[in-house]
Amino acid sequence: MNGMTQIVKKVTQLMSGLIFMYGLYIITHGHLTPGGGFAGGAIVAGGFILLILAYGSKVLNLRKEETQTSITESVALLVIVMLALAGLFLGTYVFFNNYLPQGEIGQLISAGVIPIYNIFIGMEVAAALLTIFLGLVIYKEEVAS
Amino acid sequence: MTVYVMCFILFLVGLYGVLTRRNLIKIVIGFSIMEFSCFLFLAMIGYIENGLAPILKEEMENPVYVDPLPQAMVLTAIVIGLATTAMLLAIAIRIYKKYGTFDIRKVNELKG
Amino acid sequence: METLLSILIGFMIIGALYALHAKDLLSALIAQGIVGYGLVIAFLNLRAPDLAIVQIVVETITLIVMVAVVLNSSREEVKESWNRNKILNIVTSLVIVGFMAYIFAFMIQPLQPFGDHTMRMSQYYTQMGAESTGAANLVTGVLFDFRGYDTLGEATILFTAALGVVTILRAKPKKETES
Amino acid sequence: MELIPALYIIIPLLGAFLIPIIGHFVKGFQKTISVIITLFLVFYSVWFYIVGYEAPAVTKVGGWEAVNGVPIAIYLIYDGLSAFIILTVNLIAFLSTVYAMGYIKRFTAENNFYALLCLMIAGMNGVVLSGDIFNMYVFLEIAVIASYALVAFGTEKRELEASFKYQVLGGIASLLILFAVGLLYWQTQTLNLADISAILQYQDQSPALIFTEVLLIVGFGLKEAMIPFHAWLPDAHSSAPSPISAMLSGVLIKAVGVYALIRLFFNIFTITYEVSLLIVVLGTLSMVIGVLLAISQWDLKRLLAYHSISQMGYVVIGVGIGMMIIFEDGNRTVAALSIAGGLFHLINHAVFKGLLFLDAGAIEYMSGTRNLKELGGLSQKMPVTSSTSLGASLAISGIPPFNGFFSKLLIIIAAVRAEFYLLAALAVFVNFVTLGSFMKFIRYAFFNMKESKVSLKAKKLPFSMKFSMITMVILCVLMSLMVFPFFRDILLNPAVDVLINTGEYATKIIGS
Repeated sequence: MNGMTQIVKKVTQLMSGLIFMYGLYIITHGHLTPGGGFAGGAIVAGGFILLILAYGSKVLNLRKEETQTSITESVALLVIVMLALAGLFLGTYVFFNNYLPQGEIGQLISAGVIPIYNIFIGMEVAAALLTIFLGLVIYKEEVAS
Repeated sequence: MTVYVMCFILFLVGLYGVLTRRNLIKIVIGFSIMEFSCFLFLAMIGYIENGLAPILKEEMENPVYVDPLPQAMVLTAIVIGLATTAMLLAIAIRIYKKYGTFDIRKVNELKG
Repeated sequence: METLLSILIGFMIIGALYALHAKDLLSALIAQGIVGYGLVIAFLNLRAPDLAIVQIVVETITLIVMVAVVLNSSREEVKESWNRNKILNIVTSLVIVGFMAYIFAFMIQPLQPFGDHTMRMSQYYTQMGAESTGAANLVTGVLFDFRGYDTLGEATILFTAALGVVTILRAKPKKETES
Repeated sequence: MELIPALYIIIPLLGAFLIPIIGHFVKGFQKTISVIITLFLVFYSVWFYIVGYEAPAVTKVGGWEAVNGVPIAIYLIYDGLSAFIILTVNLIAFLSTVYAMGYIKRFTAENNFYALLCLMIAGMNGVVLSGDIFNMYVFLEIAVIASYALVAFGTEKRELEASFKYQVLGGIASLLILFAVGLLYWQTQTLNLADISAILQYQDQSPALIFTEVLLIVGFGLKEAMIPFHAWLPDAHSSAPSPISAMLSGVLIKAVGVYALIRLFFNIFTITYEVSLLIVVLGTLSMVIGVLLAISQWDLKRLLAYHSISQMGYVVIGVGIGMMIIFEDGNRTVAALSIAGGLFHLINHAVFKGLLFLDAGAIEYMSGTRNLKELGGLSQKMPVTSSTSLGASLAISGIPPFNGFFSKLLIIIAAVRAEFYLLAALAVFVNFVTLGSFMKFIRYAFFNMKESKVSLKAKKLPFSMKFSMITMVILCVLMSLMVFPFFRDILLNPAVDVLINTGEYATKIIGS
């Protein structure tokens, strides 16, 4: 897949750093400000998509990237399920229990297990959207051409 | 009340689009319009006149918050809508590759 | 507030109708964008910032994917001629939409009007949400703690969709049959 | 150990997430893990019946107790009816997975197949267990999106088209259900099923509630392919790979369609005359028109798909008659009999229809074609498949030693005792038309000796396919024992009691 012109590449280079920063901010501050795992993950995926579109790359490492994203996706989901099940192992027999200390409300480290969920849900959403986009791009390159 | 009726009209416009359009992409567009009207309907149910956005701030005395539950439902439904649209588009491309057209009248090899 | 929203939805309906009848697929996608981003404005007016962020990002990504799909295939719409039965079925669909809208309007009369929604299940989310979950953002508190099981199902749906897209778009569906 | 119903969802989900990771490095891992998971789920669902059942096991996800009477967490309800449906789902899932081990060798991306299958099982278990209407919608979406991808697994021309049409109609149904969930939340301000039923018992039938019920009937009717909404079923079930069409026809339309209708219209909404009449009429229409459409079919899987519609009509009639009697509060034994007949036919249909689709897959695997005209004289070449499909055809057309006969008998007796003579006559008529149609299948596929021009593509049927076909035909005979009182009290009656005393659902769950 061939990339775009030099101008687009330079602009993307400058912007994608900001996009990732903003996405990570939205994910980590999910429990304080509006946003959260879903919105932040989608923004991070948008950043990656921008890079892939601007720079383009050969089908081979696109496919390698796709396997990586689908593996990160499964790992993130496994961690979420383990987090949910951790309540069972801590002897509370409760599924999806918020067992970490809450801390006081306005702070960054405050809402017990929720920020951790946010981070892994963000990872999972970003990896899923990226897998879908890569699936389409690989199909366009390989099968349609 | 007119807001809810117009939201239902948007739902019917989407349903009209899905049932009558012959182009696969138009059907997917009609589909996402139906989804948007469902999200809007759910979000409107939870709205409370001059309520606040459900973000806690310290300096409120006894704040009236908008209902957070429909918002959580809509957030889940938006991602479900994204998942269904992605699946529909994947199949639409493959059908275009095999049948050569997006026109649903030509895409009916199944008979009986 | 209600008049502002109904004007906004009016524009969204016009955008939707144009999207369904546009000749060129790309302009249809742009018109679908009207509806999507109109929804973002509606969410902001309905005091739902979380939804506005998610909707704007998801709408952009859907638009990117749809434009990629359309550019990879054909842009022109299926030819439709303005003959007599086309006007006929437009009239019938208008009648059906009007009738269904009347039934809906009649049906929602006794329900709570727009704006004064009484809370039963979620009044405890707002009251005890802060101290029991510790999250300042109540919607995240509801999403990840009170109804965390829904969010697990939610993440699984995205996982299924990613798997499904990869399965449908794989290049070689069947191994060469050995016999 | 307090029975944890959440395992029904967590175990298949863990399996589905592990498969893409480990299956990437270890070949053959995905087959073994899926079979182990489904086998464990079968034992787990049978274990519930061994341990015995007193009150519904309510799991409050997240440990949130009800705050002064209003439940705020998502409840997982594991009572008699859900246990019965979960037993059906996991039994057919296990047998289809074993069958798929041999059948799916021909396709690439086996990892994705088994992961999507585990996700479909998790989705169906999630729908059956959830006591929260929005949660039911989310898990319904998981099961249905996984089935969209599995229907288009072979990415041939026909499968893509069938999957697209199935997706459009399924999507419309899901959006109608989402709209109905919004309306329900607007009227009752709560999502918990038991709470909704507690509120609705005091409210009278407002027009908004009737509109919501109509939306739900249309939405779940579309999922269950009742007659006016059946357009997608023949395409989707005939072009899917065989273990998947066995799962779709066998359990997906039941766990997602009929179960939701039964749970909502018996336990949640108060039963009204119009709703029960509508359900009985739709059931009769599906029964009669389904079989009439099936006669003229020559493609084997399309014939079986149309028969699914008509057999589901039997289940809906059995349940509809029970609903009608409960509304008129006639004698409850006839209502219990008809609901027992409906549920018994539900599990019977899951087994023999699943077996018929697996036979069709075996025939296609060996001969490469599904058209009855091109088949012929397969009985010597494929002894196992011919005997199992003979058994399954006898079971579906209600011949005594097999289970189909007894469940149809219960429904017809209940219809007669409830003075629905027309329904009983139609049921008997449809039964004989089904018999004729399946005799045509047996004659053309297996005994048409003289012009048997079919050349066998594969040499031998893999053992895993034979294993599940033989177990299923044994099940077809064994399950006819469920008519006798001893087995009925264990298996059928807990489910029937849940449906008969409609009001107790709320008190049992909110009270606990």
